[in-house]
Amino acid sequence: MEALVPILVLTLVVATFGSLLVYVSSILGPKKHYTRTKYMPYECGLPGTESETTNVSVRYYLTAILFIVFDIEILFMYPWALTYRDFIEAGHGAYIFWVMFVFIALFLFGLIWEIRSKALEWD
Amino acid sequence: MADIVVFYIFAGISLAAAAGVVFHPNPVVSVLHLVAAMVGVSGLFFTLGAPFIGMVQILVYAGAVIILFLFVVMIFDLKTDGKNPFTYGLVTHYAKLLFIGCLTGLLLSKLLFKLDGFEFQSPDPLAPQYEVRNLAKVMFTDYMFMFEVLGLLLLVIPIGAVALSRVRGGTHAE
Amino acid sequence: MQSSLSIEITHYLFVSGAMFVLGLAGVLLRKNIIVILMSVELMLNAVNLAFVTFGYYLQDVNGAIITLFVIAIAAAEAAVGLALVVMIYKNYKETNIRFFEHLKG
Amino acid sequence: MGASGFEIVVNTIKMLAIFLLMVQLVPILVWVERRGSAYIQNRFGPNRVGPLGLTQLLADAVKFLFKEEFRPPSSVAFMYYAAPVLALIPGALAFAAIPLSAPFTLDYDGQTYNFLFQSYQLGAGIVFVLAVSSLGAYALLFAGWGSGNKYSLMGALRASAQMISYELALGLSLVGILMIYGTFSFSEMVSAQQGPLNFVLFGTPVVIDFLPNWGIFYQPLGFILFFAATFAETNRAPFDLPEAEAELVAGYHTEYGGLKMLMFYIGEYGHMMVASALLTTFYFGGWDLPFGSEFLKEALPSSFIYSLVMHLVFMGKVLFFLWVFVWVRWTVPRFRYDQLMDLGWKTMLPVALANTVATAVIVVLFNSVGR
Amino acid sequence: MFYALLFAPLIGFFINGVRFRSKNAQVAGAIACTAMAVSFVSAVGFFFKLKGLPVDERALQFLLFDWIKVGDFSAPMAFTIDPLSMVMTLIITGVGFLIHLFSVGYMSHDERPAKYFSYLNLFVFNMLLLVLGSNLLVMFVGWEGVGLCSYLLIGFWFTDPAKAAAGMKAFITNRIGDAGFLLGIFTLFGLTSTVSFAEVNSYFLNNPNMLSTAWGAPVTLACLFLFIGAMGKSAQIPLYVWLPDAMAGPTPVSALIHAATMVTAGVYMIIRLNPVFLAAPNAMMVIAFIGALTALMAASIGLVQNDIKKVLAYSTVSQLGYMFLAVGVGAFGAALAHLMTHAFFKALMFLGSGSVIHAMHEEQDMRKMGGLRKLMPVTHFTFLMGWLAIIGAPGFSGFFSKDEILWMSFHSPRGSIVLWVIGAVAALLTAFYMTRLMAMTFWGRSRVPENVHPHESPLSMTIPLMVLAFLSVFAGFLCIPHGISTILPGHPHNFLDEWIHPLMASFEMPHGPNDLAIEFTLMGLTLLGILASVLLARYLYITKPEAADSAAKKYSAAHKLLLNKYWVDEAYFKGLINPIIRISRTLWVRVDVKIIDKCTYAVSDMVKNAGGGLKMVQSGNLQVYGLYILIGLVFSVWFLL
Repeated sequence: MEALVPILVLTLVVATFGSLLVYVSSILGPKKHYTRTKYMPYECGLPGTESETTNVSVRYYLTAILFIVFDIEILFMYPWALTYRDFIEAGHGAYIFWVMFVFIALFLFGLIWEIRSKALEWD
Repeated sequence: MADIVVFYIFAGISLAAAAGVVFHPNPVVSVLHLVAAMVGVSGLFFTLGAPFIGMVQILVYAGAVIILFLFVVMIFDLKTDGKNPFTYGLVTHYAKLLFIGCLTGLLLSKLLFKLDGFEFQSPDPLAPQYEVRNLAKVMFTDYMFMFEVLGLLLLVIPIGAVALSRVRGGTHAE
Repeated sequence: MQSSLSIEITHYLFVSGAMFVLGLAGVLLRKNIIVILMSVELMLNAVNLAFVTFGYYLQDVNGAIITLFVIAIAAAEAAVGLALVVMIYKNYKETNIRFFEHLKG
Repeated sequence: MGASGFEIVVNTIKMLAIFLLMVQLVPILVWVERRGSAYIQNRFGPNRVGPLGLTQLLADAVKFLFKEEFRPPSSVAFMYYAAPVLALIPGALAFAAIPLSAPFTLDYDGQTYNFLFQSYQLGAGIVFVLAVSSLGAYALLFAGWGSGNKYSLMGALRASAQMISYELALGLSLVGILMIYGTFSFSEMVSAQQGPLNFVLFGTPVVIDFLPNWGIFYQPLGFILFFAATFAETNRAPFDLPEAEAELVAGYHTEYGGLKMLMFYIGEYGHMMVASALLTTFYFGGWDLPFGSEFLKEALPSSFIYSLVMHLVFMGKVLFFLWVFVWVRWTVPRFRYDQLMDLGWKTMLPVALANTVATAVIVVLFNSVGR
Repeated sequence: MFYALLFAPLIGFFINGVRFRSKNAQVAGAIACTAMAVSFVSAVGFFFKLKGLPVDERALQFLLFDWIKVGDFSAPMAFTIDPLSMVMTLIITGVGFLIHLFSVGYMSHDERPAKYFSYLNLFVFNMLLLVLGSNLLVMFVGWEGVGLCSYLLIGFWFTDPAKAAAGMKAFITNRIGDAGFLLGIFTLFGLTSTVSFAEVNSYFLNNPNMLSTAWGAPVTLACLFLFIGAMGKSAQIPLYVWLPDAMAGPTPVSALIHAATMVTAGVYMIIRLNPVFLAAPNAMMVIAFIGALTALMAASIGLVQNDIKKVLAYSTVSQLGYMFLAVGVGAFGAALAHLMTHAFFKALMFLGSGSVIHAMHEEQDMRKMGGLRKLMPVTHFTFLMGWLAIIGAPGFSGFFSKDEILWMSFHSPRGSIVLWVIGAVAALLTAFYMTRLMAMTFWGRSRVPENVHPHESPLSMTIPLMVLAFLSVFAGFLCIPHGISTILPGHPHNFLDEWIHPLMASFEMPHGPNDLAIEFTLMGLTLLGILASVLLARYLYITKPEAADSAAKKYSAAHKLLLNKYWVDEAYFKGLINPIIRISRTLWVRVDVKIIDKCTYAVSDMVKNAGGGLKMVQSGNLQVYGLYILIGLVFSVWFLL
């Protein structure tokens, strides 16, 4: 809560600074006459042939899905790593180790499955 | 004073952005509004003494889930949903509106004016109950089973997603 | 309510409730399945907000933990939901929710 | 942060100073990069404007200011203009959360105020930095989508897929260091790294006098993973696939020119600075000067000056890593995209997992490493 | 360790049944045998652990999880290892292990060995559930489980309709018994409001006034119902008919399930609940008489059977009758002793017959055997030990246990001279038909067909035989009756009796001055009779084989009666099954189709029409479904907040 105000202010400052740069450059830059040719996509002097929509590999969104899952798993490891030594000092070292070991084993199993199923192959 | 301003800023951001998500006809813009809504809610978490939750919110939602949404709408090149982005049924349309109105009214009347049943302590802003350390200790003891089940769920999810997407070719391939 | 110049639990609950209703409206009214999924995320966020709020005002750490789990599960749900949407879009070029009626047995 | 006017003023100055420090480092870095690459490749590099070509970038900046404003007709105006602004924010926010030096005290009006050498301190600083830098992908996606250009979109998708892939290895390599120090706070981490290397080995305290108590000695593998992942996170060579000009023209900033292009560069260098600062803080003792901190604290007249000196130490370490970034760029050839993804998912992620488990085992066996 | 004991067979079942469906009997057998070995070793470990404890504390409790919990009633998935269940566990895992080992050789040419071994493992698991369960419901789970496995294994070669039908018969007959068993559990629960063995038993021990001689008393009813269950599982009159047919399964199965373990479940159950049964003298009398009659009747049928396994099957029924005779007169220790010795020698004989059948290329008819002594020396020798044990040759295990039962049936206050006479006659018949079996199979001249060349079985089959032969000979020294020990040097204790003593309700045997003299007189009489019948059988089947035929012709009516097993099966079909089928058919055609179906059709038409209207609601439109949820939400909020 305490740090929220400076974060907000800093964000505001940076955003203002950035917008100012963009605005200044658009004011100072020369305005040339826009012709149709200038707006055309340049493809070795020939008119474009491909369709507007791009065929993008499904891998990208698959990567994003896998990222979400693993990201969450890593995030749940953070509190564990934070309190790991507290648990050890309280005498529950083995407990907390095995709790996370099961979790990591599941993580690793998933990862190996994905590698084995060729979900991470880029061709 | 500062906390009031901060609260209104974030509440305003999240509600306005939520409205944007729901009512803007272009899904890409909806996604962008969703980011703003998530950041707003995250800020509210900060004001509620749960900065860790707020950061997780940003990291998971803004940093991962919405990136995925954005990937999908960008890869599919989804433009606006036509003139009317809403579904329309003869009766159900009005029924939906009616009951949404009912729910709003109920929430307003019951939540804002009759919230008596609880004993709310005035919270100490420095109270450490949301410190990550305490949170972790409870999570790895009381919620241990739930935690492992979550691990199992997170194992199943990518397997399902990968199995679903095991198709050759790209998004616009014939 | 005491003075309007201090932030009370009801303020947060109002935000949460309003967000929930907005998300609900999105789920019920929008045509595009992706936007519907986003609205579901909004509703979940509203619920999270309520959890954290109550946890804060009741001095209870369980609210935060449930929120963490909800975030994780919501993210997983979005991942699978979008995977389904992507597959349907790839095969039918369609994101209209009404199209999904044709998938019934 | 206190509420008194003095504190507000000092904090505001501090915040602006740190932001400007970051922005002002960019020209120097560009100069270092250009001159450095020339040095490595046995060329001269820019050497006409000013001594050693130092003012070259000022001239460039002026040139950028007066470039023609051009927006492709198929672009989306808001996203096209918002992208460069967004590129600045994550770096600035993250950099401001890292302690750049020892805390200092100032006397004003008969009262002593404590200040931290950072814009704001968060209990969970590490998570905050990770969260904020994960927002960096939006600038790329905005630029890629907003440009209305196929290559831009491809570059943006590649860049963000690469970023999120390596974010996993990055985040996971940190788990080990978190376990060692048991804190999310940068300041606590730095203060844990003071003094000579000491740890408890099977109940016996061991002190090694000639080595500093730095994280790299506890987490060598974690350091390597983190270091490699930062290259991919910052889209630097050898992982600069998103802007591989042979394939994608110039990636997501194909359609950008002038100051907007410069802002992307500021963002990228900002990212590099955050990465270097993190490396320094996690693995190289932050602003700790080995074997000299204590002495300097005694010798220097005020804590503010001590803080400034320590800041120089910190910046020295940061600059070293920035130089390594440049060095690597001109040494290692670029990866292919599938190699890049394979390295991230199939090598670094499992190794980071193994590192985590190994650290857990060691910590639980030795009961107390470091701290 | 307890988990190893209980779950090793289950894991073996999963590995064999689910994961590796190996076609190789060695592999599948190795897995199953390993599981059994683990189980047996842990059982032995528990035995020594139990032995090390003071006598009063010999009961180890293991709670797996709360299974059923309704109000005050609770039936946890809990297990008890006490001396009684320990004995059973040792028998099950030990004999089970030997039989698994034997099966590796026996099933080596089968097509589905993995399936076979997985069933066998599953059976052992269920049997362990049955004996280790600490309440009636867990026991019932095991009870049903072993029934299932028995069905699966009898019909293992299901492509043969007769074998499949035999499995069905066993299953249905057992179902009748199970119904009785369930009724018994309910009655007992009604009496004591608990299903835990410990609590039920202590309830009866602490309420001596529960003793009731009335026929309609709840406790008598409960005991009779439970005994119906035991009848089904342990093949007593009138539900014994399934056991001879069950010989359709592979021979090791007959040895394990239908001789050593499962069929003794009924006896075990009665011993386990002995305070309850002691409270119902009438029920015990019924049990004793039915047991004795079964022993006699089955032995008489066994006299004329020509199928080697059928003879053994009727012998098993007969020996089970002995056990029930023993429990019926209150001699629980003797029953357990006979259960144990019988498990050894009958398993031995079944395995030996399996060895013979294997050597004879699946030939079971004794008329085509003979003179196998020379060709299969190990099998013959071990079988000989089993023979000596079962006929009660002095010094062999069967002698001690059988003699104790006969003596108790005479001496116990709940026994009578009638029971002794029936038992003794059955013993004579036993000696006769077993000698006949030996004579027709091993001795005399060979009647083996030309194209069959019997050979000794491989080591994996003979080793279990040897171990079991050793046990058949010497196991009796664990349970030497009190009377015999008085004349033996050193007066050895009856170890088994002392071992299970803490679990037995006190049941005073009268002591008379002439007890010893009477006991030895009766024993002498029996022994003389046995000797006579052995000699008679030897005369009829070796010395003068044609004399047997002429005797059969002379008493052709009796011979036919016995050969056709008293026409019990036919009587069941005429008197019970066919009428039931006829009534069912009438009910189907007249009542079901004309009345009930019409009513249900009317109802279903109504539902169909209503559904046709309501189908509009389920449009498949997700958002309308969401609307329904919203409506529910609105009302919940309305009522709750």
